[in-house]
Amino acid sequence: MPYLPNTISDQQAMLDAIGVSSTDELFAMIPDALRLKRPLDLPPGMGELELTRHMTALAARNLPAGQSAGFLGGGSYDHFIPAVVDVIASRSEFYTAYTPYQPEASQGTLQAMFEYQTLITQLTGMDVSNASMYDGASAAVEAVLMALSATRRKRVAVARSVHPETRQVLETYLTNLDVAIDLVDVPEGAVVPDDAQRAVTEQTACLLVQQPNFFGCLEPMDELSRIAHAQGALLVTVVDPISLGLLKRPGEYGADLVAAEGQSLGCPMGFGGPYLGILACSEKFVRRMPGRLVGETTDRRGKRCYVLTLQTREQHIRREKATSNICTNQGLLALRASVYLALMGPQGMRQVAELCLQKTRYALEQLTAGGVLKPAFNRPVLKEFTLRAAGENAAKVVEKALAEGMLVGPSLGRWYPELDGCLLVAVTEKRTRDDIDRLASLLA
Amino acid sequence: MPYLPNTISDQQAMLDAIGVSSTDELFAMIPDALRLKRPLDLPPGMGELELTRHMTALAARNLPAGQSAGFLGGGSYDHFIPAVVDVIASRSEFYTAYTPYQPEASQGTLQAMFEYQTLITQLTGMDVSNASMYDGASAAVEAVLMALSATRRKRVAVARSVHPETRQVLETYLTNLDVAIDLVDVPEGAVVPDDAQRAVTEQTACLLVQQPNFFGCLEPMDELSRIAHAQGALLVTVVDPISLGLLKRPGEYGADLVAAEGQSLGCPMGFGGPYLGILACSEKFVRRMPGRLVGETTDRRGKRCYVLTLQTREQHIRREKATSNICTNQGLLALRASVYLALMGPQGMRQVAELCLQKTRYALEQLTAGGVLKPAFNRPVLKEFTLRAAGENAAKVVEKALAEGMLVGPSLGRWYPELDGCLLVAVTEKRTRDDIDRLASLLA
Amino acid sequence: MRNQQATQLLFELSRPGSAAPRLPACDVPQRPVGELLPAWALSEDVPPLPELSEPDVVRHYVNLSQLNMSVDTHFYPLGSCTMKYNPKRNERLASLPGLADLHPYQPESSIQGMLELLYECQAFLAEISGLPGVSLQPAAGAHGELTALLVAAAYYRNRGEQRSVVLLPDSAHGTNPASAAMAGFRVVSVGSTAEGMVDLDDLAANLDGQVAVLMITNPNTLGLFEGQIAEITRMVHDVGGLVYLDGANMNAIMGITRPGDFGADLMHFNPHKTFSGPHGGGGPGAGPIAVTGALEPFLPSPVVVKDGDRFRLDEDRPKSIGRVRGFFGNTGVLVRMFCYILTHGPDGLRRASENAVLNANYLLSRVKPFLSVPRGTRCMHEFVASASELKAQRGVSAMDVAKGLLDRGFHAPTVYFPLIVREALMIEPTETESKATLDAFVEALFRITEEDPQVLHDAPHTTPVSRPNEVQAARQPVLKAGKN
Amino acid sequence: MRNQQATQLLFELSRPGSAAPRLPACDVPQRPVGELLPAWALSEDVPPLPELSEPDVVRHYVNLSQLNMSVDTHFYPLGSCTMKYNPKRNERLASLPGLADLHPYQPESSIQGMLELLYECQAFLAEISGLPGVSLQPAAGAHGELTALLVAAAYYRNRGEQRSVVLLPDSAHGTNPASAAMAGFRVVSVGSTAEGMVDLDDLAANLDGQVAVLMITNPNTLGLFEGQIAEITRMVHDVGGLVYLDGANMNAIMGITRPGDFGADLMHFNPHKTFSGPHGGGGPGAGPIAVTGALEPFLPSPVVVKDGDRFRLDEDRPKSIGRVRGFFGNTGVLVRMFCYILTHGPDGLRRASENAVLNANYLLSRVKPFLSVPRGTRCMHEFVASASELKAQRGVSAMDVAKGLLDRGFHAPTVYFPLIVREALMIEPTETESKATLDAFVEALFRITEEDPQVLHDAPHTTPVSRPNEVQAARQPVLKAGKN
Ligand SMILES: Cc1ncc(COP(=O)(O)O)c(C=O)c1O
Ligand SMILES: Cc1ncc(COP(=O)(O)O)c(C=O)c1O
Repeated sequence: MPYLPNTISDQQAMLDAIGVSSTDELFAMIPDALRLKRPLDLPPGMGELELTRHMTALAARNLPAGQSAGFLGGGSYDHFIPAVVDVIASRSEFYTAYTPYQPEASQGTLQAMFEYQTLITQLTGMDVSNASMYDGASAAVEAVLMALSATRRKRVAVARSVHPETRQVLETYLTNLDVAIDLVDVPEGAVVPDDAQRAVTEQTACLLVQQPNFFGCLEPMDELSRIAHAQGALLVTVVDPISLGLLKRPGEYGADLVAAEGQSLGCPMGFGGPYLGILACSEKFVRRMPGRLVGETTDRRGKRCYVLTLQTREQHIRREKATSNICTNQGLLALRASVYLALMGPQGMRQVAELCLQKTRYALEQLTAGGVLKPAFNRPVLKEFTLRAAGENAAKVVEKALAEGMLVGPSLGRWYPELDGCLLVAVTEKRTRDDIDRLASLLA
Repeated sequence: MPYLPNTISDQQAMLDAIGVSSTDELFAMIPDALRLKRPLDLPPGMGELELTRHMTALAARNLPAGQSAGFLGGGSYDHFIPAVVDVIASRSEFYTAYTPYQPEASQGTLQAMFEYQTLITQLTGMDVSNASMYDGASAAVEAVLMALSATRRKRVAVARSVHPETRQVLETYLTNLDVAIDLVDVPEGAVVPDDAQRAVTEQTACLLVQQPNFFGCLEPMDELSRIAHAQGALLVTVVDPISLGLLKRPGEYGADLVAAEGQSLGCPMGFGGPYLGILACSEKFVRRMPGRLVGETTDRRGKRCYVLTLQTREQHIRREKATSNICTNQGLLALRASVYLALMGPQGMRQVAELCLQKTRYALEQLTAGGVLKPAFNRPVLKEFTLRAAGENAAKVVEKALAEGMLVGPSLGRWYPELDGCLLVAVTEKRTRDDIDRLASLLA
Repeated sequence: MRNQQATQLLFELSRPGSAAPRLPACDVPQRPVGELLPAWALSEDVPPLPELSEPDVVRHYVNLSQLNMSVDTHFYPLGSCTMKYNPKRNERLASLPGLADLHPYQPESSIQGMLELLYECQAFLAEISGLPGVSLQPAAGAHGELTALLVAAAYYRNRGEQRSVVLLPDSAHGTNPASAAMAGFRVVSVGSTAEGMVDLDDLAANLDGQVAVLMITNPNTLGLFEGQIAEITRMVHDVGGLVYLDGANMNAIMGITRPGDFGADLMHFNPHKTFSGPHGGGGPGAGPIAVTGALEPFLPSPVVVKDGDRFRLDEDRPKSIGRVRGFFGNTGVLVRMFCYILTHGPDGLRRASENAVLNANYLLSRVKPFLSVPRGTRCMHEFVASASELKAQRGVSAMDVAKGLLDRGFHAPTVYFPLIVREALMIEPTETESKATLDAFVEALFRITEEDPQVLHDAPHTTPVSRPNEVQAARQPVLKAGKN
Repeated sequence: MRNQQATQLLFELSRPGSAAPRLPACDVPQRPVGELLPAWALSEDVPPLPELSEPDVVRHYVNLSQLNMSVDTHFYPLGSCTMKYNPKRNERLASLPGLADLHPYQPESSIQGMLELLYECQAFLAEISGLPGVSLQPAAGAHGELTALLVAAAYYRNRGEQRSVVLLPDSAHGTNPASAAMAGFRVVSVGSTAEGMVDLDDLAANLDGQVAVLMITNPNTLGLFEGQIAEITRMVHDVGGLVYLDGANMNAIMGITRPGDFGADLMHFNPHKTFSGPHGGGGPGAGPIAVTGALEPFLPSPVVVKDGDRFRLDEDRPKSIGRVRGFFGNTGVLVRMFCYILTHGPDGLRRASENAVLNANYLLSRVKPFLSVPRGTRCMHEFVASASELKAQRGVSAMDVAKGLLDRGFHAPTVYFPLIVREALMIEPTETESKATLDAFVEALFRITEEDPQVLHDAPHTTPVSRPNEVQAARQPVLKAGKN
């Protein structure tokens, strides 16, 4: 076995020291009747070379979106990941450590997390960030749970333009919690303030909106913020971190709680995970925050240092009264996001957002030039837009692109029956004019 | 510019501190007439994303031998490289450090080099190894230079079955040194002891032989060792480190100096470099060794530690009287080889050698079963053999394999006119029975 | 020798103008941003992020990393966390572009290799657990707990039963009660016997028709196998309840006994523990769950199914609880788990467990003579020592012991958990440590028990910082840079 | 906090039987080894290598690595070595299988991308040097020197000239005379002026028909540009000699002046210095050379040529000196060089040089007030300070200063080179360091000049080991483990 350092004679010496004659004796605690009397039915073990062959063969049966002309969107994006991000995240001392329970031997992780928290507040304009959640969807749901507990209200208003999977997760989490969801429709690709007005009442804990929304369109955040706050509800926004190189920061339009899928910040698409749940809030909610928080303090010699703090919010202290059950989170992805942000800086973030914007606009024009595809909505977009396939159905468009090694979508029918025939197209800074032109000449 | 940390204002502050008004002034030492008055004629700079695209496109125009069914031999081999080797060699602290001139801040490199030296002596059965040479060929030549200086003789006997490129390098190095080379012919794929006997005289500094030789065949090392020593000449052998999992170690048959191409020990094929020149010798030649040597000693507190030692052999101390001009060597490759050997251990080395042996024999049988290809020599082989293409010429065989994505060769005509129509086939542990069968069904 | 300058905060290292533009010029016709986006949506300025050059970023983080202990550098016997070796081959293979560069919404025909891999993962976990229904979706152990409890709730709802209570032993991990609360259950604690096992009388006293689920950890958090587990599960089943197994400790029993076989109805795995997924300084993990056939219809959607020789994501699961996260799951972690299981095979997994248990018992036998281990003379893959005598006699607490270990080049065990042992030191060596390392650790621990107590109160002495003032951190929280 | 156990020698950590079999079972029919190989060729036993498990190997080396200073962790102003930042993108790209997994004997049609890359490398170096003939074959700077001298020898042989002398300034790097000797030349040293420049009178005195080559380093090893270089090269050319430029210091002059333009006939590059190839703890480097058109026919074989749109290796070079190593060259290093040059472009290379010179002059201006810098008030990319006054006044040597810097978290400069400056401290900051780092370094250096001398004699205090006993190491050399 490749990872067992003890030799037969080591094992014997250990058994002797313990005072048993075989390893089997050590399992005497397990009643015989419960023992598995056969080997597990699994493939036989493989050496590294065989495993490499096996995995390479499996990998070869996938088309890597990052290496083809990938225009897939819907919450996971093919942004460029600088080599430095991989280098730092693969430092043994970072990725083979665990939660920094021993702060004196974990200052690397702790300081990196503290910096991450700071970077996220800078990016979002919020007061406080935690050290990460599982993903964007679950972060959004935890934000809603915070709002529910902070307001002690029992209704949640949710724009239908929020990622449908986020809404599904919300439904799942709320099933047993006696909370009602009021959906705000989005007839024109974004929330109409009047509709929001109707949905948000004095019983509403929060209004959940996404910016840019799932269709790629911009929501009128200033107005929605006013509407929510007018009823004493909180504004919970889900943002695309890349968009914040250009768009107003949630703190600027008064969001109370912000969730985001941080994948765009230096994390591979990885077929959906591991991703990074970003969760930030205003100061006043800090003691309702789920998850880890790192704080600055001083050591016995007065030296600045960092520790996990406000742990009385957490499950290992508060158990059923904790703000959440989260324990293992997505630390390494938070590190990736930090390195990404540190490399990009303010100008870099602006540049990537603007490149997406310009290319997206170009792609929208090129793809709709022929009339086969039409923009589904007439609204400003940043890095993603919704197309309607005239005549043809969306799945066919996806297949047609795939046949040429290009990837578009997802198509929206499965989530929005009224948008059957529609699909998303996302254009990141990685796509070239040539990629776009090829796609357009194929589909437009 | 991506790697210049100083901002415009930093630069200004620095100019002010220096007391000049522009960077240009700093170059005042360079006469104006010598200045380049135009920009260099090079492509404009590229960002990381563009560079990645560019390099990926170049890479896509090569067929990676390591990923196809590669049966190429001739001194560079597609052996499996465990992931651990890459991980260790890409530790920043190893690969971004330099020669350990400051031992207190370089114990990592120094100890790793000391361990490397030890591992090489264990593998070769020799007394001493240095810390690396440029590659196998230049290591062999330096070994010959050592023999020349140790014996003060002026002739070198060289088997024609030594890698032709090694012999070319030897010729180049000896051109101006008033030394004669006596070639020992290899009519049957290996040295005939009588021929060696004739070539080695009292004027011969050393006999240079390769085991297994360039044709993949085994040389009668015991006899050659006796022949050389009988004339007071030294035996210099070039070995394949992988073969030492099975074959006699040079120390066992009395080699005085041993050189090897260490690429097989965990180094990528990398189109020929960087590789690892291994150089080991008997104790009595240690002060003639070229290159770095690391020695064990103690620090002021009596703690064991490591330093560069016997530096009076080296160019920075002895200048024109140094044992060699080598300075920067192949430290990182020596580290790779160490990690590889540490992972493999004695049994692993035996296993890889035996897998090569068995597969090579199987491939030899399969490839010659049809009669189109014939073994060029009837001698024992370990991981490589020479085939003669009946009727067809060797280049056609190579092309035929390539058309199916398989790689064989090199063909030998360019080095051995009498072996026009012959080519090498090497079979490492990475090749599967299926690879071999496919090749055989195509060529045999 | 440490570089103190490079480990200043990013924000202190920042100098306006030092970050170079990183991206290529725009290759499509450009328009003013103001034409493309409405003014109300735009920020007036860029986010106030720090500005650093690439060399400075690299040096900062490489130096920071060296301030950590980690599995690759140190023995890390953090109980309940299974800090085993993280195989480098798994890292290499998980980053193959054909696995790492896949978008979650790619057409299924373009990801058959990935779907097969995930399908196999489901099958592997079903076999290892003895529970046929598997969902790979949860992102960590606690997430798996929550998911499974939601499955249980859906199951009862479907049967028209109202059950509101989750029972758990007082030795349970904090995530168990927290997950139960999040799923809408009321938590009732069951006591432990003096031997550290579930108190069957107390259990019986709490069992009634309100009990939805008993959450149990087995081997439990004391490192002991609940010998009465069959009886326990029978009792719960008798009142119509379900048994949830917290699988954090699966490293002790792979191929030896299966939760499904000892009566568990639901469980989660922690691939980042049992199956060597790196812990990443606090994740990512994964929390796949396995359930009985009866519960399978309620699992989250989608699961991977096989039709003929094609694999696809099945979202048509009408009884499903729905989703518990976006996209498929923490796939990258699952890929590593897959590599781990394939590397080991049935024999290897069993031997890994055997050696984990052997290592733990060896440590136990060597530590016991000088440090009390309140419950059990044998253990499974971990055991819980107590510094309470040491504290009484010499004033040396579990925390002091932990810090003393840091000074001697060992990561500390888990301290003060489980809550039912005073001054707990929960020690889990894992199977990837050598006897030589265990011996060195025992030696260090022994020395600590004889060490001058004051030296230990002041420990650690050799770490980059000494003990942080945690009270100050919590009283006046400084949660971001530049605040004070 | 350091793990002392894991950094024992591999051989001490070895335990028979602990290395697991790493390779798959044989999938072809197997025969007894004795049937396949003759007994006389076989060893009776396996090589006595250490036996370790994978986790132990990893922990050993990761801990060892942390005992080093390196560019990624520390300011590393090692003069003459150009320890600049090693771009991570270059590492990533050089390891693409399409570049790293190529066999040197693949058919040319299967490596057109690689050949194009190398062809471009040749062209880039020709342009940067102003010398049209390029060979990428040499494996390091010294190897390039030797190669170029062999080229010169072949050139003279071809012309029927007998020239046996290589001249070099007394400030030359040790590889220069060593290379000259290896190439069969006799070495004659030329003195320097008080300003650290080549003494033209002494040069003139040594110039005659015996002189084959003058080897010169420019900027020289004092970090000064030889202002009289045009005069020098003219003088050498006048006696029919050739001028070799040691290009170790090209980092100062990229795009500013070209060796070919100031009269050099041959030169080498150090891509591991100038073009950011990582130094690897002592290599690999590369040592490509560039020569005039007249010398081009003598370059090693092969070179990459372009026929139409196909690239191929040209081995048909009848006047070539032949080969200086096996296969093509240290290609992996050249790939990184290629990435570096493409990243920078003409403008970027020039700016890199400008900033290297700016950083060096800034350091010089800040260091001069408290540490003497014997030659020159300005410098190019590096300068040589001297601790000789410090030694006279306070007994603090260059070595003491070096060790004091280690304690303060900086790598030391090159010490005791060049030989013509007593107590030399050769400081090369490179352009990838920030002013903040330089300021911190100056501060540390200044503190050292005021430090208690005894503290410095005993330094370093904070490194894993203190000063090694080098005399003992050389007297009774222990060059492998287990010897004493
Ligand atoms: C016994 C036990 N249960 C549950 C968990 C929670 O698992 P995770 O951290 O993956 O959410 C842990 C983790 O430490 C644990 O030790
Ligand atoms: C001035 C000078 N010349 C030549 C060399 C030799 O270069 P290399 O070490 O690459 O062989 C060096 C290297 O340190 C040097 O500094």
